[in-house]
Amino acid sequence: MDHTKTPSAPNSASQADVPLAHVVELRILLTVFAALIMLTAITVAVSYFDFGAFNLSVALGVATIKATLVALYFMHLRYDNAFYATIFVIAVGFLGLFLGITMLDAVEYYPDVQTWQQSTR
Amino acid sequence: MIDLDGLYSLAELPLLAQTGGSFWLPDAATKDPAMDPVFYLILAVCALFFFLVVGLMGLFVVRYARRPGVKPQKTTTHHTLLEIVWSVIPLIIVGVIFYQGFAAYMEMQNAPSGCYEIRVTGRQWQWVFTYPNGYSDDNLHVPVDLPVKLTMTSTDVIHSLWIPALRVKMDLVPGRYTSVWFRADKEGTYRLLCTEYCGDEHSNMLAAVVVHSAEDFQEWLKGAADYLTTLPPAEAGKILYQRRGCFQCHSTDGTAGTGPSLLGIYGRTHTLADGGTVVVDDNYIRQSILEPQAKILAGYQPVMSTYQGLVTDDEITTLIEFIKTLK
Amino acid sequence: MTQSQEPPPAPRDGGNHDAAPLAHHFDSLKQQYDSAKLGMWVFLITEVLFFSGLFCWYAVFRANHPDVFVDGHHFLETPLGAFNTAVLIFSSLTMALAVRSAQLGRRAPLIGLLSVTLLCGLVFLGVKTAEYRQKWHHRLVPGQARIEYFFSAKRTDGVSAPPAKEFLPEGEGQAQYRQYVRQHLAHAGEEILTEEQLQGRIANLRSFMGIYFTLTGLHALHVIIGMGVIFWILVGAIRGRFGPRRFTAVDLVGLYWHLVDLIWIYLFPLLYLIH
Amino acid sequence: MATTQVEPVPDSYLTDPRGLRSWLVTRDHKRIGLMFLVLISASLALGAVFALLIRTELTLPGGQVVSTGAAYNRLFTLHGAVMIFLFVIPAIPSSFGNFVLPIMLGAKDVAFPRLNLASLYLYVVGMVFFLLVLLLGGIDTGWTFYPPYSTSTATPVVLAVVGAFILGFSSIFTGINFLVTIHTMRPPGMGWFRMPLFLWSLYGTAVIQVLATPVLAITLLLLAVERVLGIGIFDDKLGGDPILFQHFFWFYSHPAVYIMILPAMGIISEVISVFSRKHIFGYDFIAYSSIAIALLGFLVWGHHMFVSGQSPLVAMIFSALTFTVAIPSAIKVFNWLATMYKGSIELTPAMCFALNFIFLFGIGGLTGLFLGALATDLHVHDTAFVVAHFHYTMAGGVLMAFLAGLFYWWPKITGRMYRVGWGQLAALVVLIGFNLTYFPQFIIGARGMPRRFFDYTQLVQPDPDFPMLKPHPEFVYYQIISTVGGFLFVGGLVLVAINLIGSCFGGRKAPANPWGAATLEWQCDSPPPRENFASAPEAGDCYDYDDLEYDEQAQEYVKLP
Ligand code: HEA
Ligand code: HEA
Ligand code: HEC
Ligand code: CUA
Ligand SMILES: [Cu+2]
Repeated sequence: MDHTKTPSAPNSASQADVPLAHVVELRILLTVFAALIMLTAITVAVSYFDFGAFNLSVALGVATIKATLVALYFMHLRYDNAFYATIFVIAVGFLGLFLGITMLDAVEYYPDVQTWQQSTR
Repeated sequence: MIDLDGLYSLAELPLLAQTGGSFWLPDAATKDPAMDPVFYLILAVCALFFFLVVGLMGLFVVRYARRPGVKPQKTTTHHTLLEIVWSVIPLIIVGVIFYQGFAAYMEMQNAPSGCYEIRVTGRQWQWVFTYPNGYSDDNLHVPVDLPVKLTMTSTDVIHSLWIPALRVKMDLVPGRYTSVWFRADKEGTYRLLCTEYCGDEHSNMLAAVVVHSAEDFQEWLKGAADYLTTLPPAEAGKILYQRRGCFQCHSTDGTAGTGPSLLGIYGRTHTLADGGTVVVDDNYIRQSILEPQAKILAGYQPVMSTYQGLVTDDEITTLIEFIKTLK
Repeated sequence: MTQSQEPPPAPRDGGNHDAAPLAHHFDSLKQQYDSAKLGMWVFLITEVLFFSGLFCWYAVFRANHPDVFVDGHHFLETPLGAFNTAVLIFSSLTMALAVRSAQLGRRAPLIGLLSVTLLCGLVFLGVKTAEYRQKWHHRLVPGQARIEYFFSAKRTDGVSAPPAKEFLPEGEGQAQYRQYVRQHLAHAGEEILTEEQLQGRIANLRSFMGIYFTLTGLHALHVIIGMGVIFWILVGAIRGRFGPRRFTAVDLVGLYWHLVDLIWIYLFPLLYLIH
Repeated sequence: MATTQVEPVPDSYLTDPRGLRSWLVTRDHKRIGLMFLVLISASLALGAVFALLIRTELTLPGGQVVSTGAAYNRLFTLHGAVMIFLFVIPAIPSSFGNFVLPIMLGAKDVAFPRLNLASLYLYVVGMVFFLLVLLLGGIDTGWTFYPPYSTSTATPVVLAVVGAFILGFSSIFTGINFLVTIHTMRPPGMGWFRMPLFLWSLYGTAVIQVLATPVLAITLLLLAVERVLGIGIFDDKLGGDPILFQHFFWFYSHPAVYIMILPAMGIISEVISVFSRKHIFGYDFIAYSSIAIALLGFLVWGHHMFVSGQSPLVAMIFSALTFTVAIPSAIKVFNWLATMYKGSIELTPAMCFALNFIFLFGIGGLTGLFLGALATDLHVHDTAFVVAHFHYTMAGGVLMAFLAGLFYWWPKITGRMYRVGWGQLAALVVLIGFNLTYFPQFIIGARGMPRRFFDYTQLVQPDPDFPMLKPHPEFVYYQIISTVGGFLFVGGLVLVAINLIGSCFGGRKAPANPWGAATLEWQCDSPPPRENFASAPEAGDCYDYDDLEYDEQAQEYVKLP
């Protein structure tokens, strides 16, 4: 009744024909691989041009696309229970939280470090 | 070994008389410290909820104590409105507390313009307060009624400056500046302590805050550095030896402490940790004070941190003269 | 729930290699598989947060000292990094294919694919070693003096003190080192450096190499662990331990290996490409 | 119900199988839990030895048991590190959690029994590291390991850090296990919102263990790397940033305080309901508040750094967020009170300690408000006030709940009944001793007594030319009260230990359900057989006591037909 959906409904029957997991098609795996290699080539190529502040965003953007591909297809997140994807995203969210606030603070107090460095020079 | 000197006879001790202030907070050296009302506000909230919770708990324990044959009464097991009420009321209360704390904090953070500026350096384990005229002292002297801003840093590990009477506290972080400001409104002498753990003598890293009247302060500042010029160098060095905290690590009677005793070292040849030797002369002593890590004496840890910027050249000369007299 | 749903004890520990043995505290294979998989995902989360510390360190330094990274990346070989990225991605593919083979119960391809994955891991480590050796040669490894001291006879001769926790080597090594840094920066188009500027550059390099070695070192450690477990399932595959209803171990190791790949996907641009 | 007939259970998990070896390689969650319980209690006793040395030292100014600050610093560091890493963090999850979690689910074991055993062994290895540190003379960094002090002191910091790192993995393994077990192994009929609240709290705990502990691991690793190789991360002399460490450390260590308190709150929810013989009030809100605490706990770490050089902007954010955590805690407290209302309250020792919990944690939590508010924290940060706050929450909260759990599950774990009267007396002694120990510290803290202070009246400059500062004589009297209280407190715990350990020799045999609780662990024998249940039990409402009736003859509660 108030069963929330979880990876396995508790004590589900053990019939031999319950599939354990989805088998990903060969074609998809190969396509993803090709895409990953292409994206790698693109970031490397792009890194020789200077986009100023955008360099970081471009590099990280491409990396994120690649990471998403790996997670969705190689790691089966696309086909598995959505719960895995959820917790993975949550984990990345916590990474962002940690990194974000710490960085916010470090950038805020940095001027005090700089004045110190200038005065001791 | 029990040290009974610290004990006072009970008769001598009306519990709070010695430091004054209220039951909870020490006597303040400022008029209307911004923190105090917030403190009492929170205290009131705490008392209220503590007595509410523990009172109800006690009441229920007595009133509904298990009695033979008496069954527990049926009540509902959930009541959403009630839950919302006892979530929202505390939420409002903590909202008020946050705001009060924040407002007082901003007042304590933002220094007014025209502050008298003093530089503070913390090192293991002493305070050095440097005045605008370049003189350094190991106690904090400030004029009354004038906002004072302390710009602070540390030469070794993290320290923290706390003046309970002024309700200010701020860490001294190596490699950067931090600051606090305050305005003392009452003349007198107050405590200053280090509240960030910083090693062996952390609890002895103390100083006094002396609040002078405006004229006294100027006079003090003029006269304070006098001993360097009026006394013979060796005697001035002796005072400095105290004030800069050398005595904490170096005895003058031959017993080794954190650092070697300085008794009779002048002119001797010492073995260094890397196997070399060095003759103790003026230059070596000067180097030991300014760049202690350059030559480490065998058998000691490299824990002495630099006095660069904390002693002037003239002061080093007096220290050397003083060390020469230790025989 | 009734007892009768539990399979009778006999098939529990195999005899039949196609289905995994069911541990005594689980009711069904599906439950067992899902538990294992969820456990692995939760473990991967701990890995993500483990690396979050490193990324946070990187981000704070990058925000406050961008110059560190500009200088530092002159000292890395982008082609080698790119090559290693490709190798890892390829190994990820073979790993994914290996999982697929296990699921389909194809033993020979499984063995082959796992071997290739393992080989890719070796290549990756080989290239990393080459890079590290080069850095060692130019005395760019953090704490190099201390490491040398530790492995030298000096440690026990009772006279020598351990070197300071400085990056710079002592003695004549230092002159050589400065020369190298100067040359290298000149290559990048920064020829005239005053002594003070050079000092600053050296300090920057010290920070950068600290980050570079810690990040890639910990990643390499994960690669090694990953190779260890791949080797373990390879042995299992050779012994025919996996089948269509018995591929949990392969699947979980695969997930781990992909995560290691995923982290490298970020490390590569962050260290080699950004300037 | 089961179709197969329940076979008579000859032996309990304690004796089946026999032999030392069978214990060392066991995968039985009950044995692992019991071994954890023993090791954790030993750590508590070790920590208490240091606590008593600290207290004796502080009684009077000057040296009492140690003569230098250096020695004192080792005392409080070891006390703090042992109490935190070896006692409070694993205290409830690893011992009681391991023991009852699977039984409460009607399962035979946790999802990964081998991982569970690994967790135990990692704990032992971590313990050995700490003992090595002790043998090498201890460390003096404080349990917070702040650099640059921790990177410059000569004591064996790396060893201690590696020990804590290993203990972190022990904690992670327990967390993974619980999370998965609760997800996949609930019995039919037990949806999420029919689980005992203890399981909800363990679930919240597991979430924190999994998300926060890895950050501690990397922090400690970086600290060790910095110390050994001189990589500039946290030490400004090497180009690092000392504040960064504090962010890293508290990103773990603040959520860690909820790793400690959540399971404690879970125990209190069980105990209060059982001994009031009332259905728990506001089940959903208590359950959700556990998760809320777990998640909100991640947003407030900076409140430990208000005066450490954190920027005012971030300080403001953290202060505001800190107060949000108080709300779910308040919800729990009020729901417990509502549960007691119109109940039939029996003051068994477990209940007494649960009431102690509400009393003491109430004070501890409420004083957290002083610390969360910016202006007041500026004054009381790093003083005895903070020491009092965290002892009220950790010793008054977690330790009390630990004891409540101990008295509650003792019959189940050992199969023996203890003396109720002695338990009640101990609870009273502990309550009095506790308040005597720590309440004075609030006062002296606010009045000017910093923490980690070896000596507190030598506030006199050694140079007679300088203004003399009057010592703080008032502190002496507060400190004396505090020390007396500390000894009373430990006396109460010794009473507990004698009572419980004594019960193993000649205590009355415990029935299956001595308290009339409705959670599943009381449906199996005391002590439970190896596989817990011969057949999977039926999960009903775990807070419904209507059909349980006390049977005078059997001295236990039985189900009404
Ligand atoms: C089990 C451990 C535990 C718990 C549960 C808590 C709970 C809380 N803590 Fe505590 N804390 C510590 C352990 C713990 N703490 C430790 C170990 C330290 C010091 C570490 C060190 O430096 O060594 C510390 C330090 C510490 C600081 C830093 C102080 C400083 O160094 O300057 C702060 C600041 O905000 C803080 C705040 C809080 C708050 C707001 C809560 C809240 O979660 C409390 C919530 C509970 C209640 C509010 C009470 C119950 C509610 C009611 C009775 C209803 C009425 C309520 C309202 C009207 C609000 N704590
Ligand atoms: C859970 C955590 C915990 C617990 C329970 C305690 C318990 C106690 N602590 Fe502790 N304390 C800390 C965690 C804890 N402490 C931490 C983290 C610090 C900070 C360290 C730092 O600054 O780095 C600290 C610091 C600290 C200080 C401040 C030192 C300073 O800053 O200068 C003091 C001073 O009074 C003190 C005293 C005590 C006392 C008297 C007890 C008493 O409550 C002890 C009572 C005794 C017992 C509770 C155990 C008795 C057990 C048995 C007899 C066996 C039991 C057997 C069975 C149950 C079967 N502690
Ligand atoms: C933190 C403790 C500490 C303080 C404070 C300290 N020193 Fe030292 N000092 C040491 C140690 C340890 C050594 C030995 C290791 C070394 O050579 O650095 C030392 C070495 C010396 C030496 C060389 C001694 C020899 O025999 O070769 C001199 C001279 C010296 N200190 C002078 C001073 C003076 C002057 C002051 C105060 C202005 C001072 N020190 C303050 C710890 C300290
Ligand atoms: Cu300086 Cu404590
Ligand atoms: Cu906190």
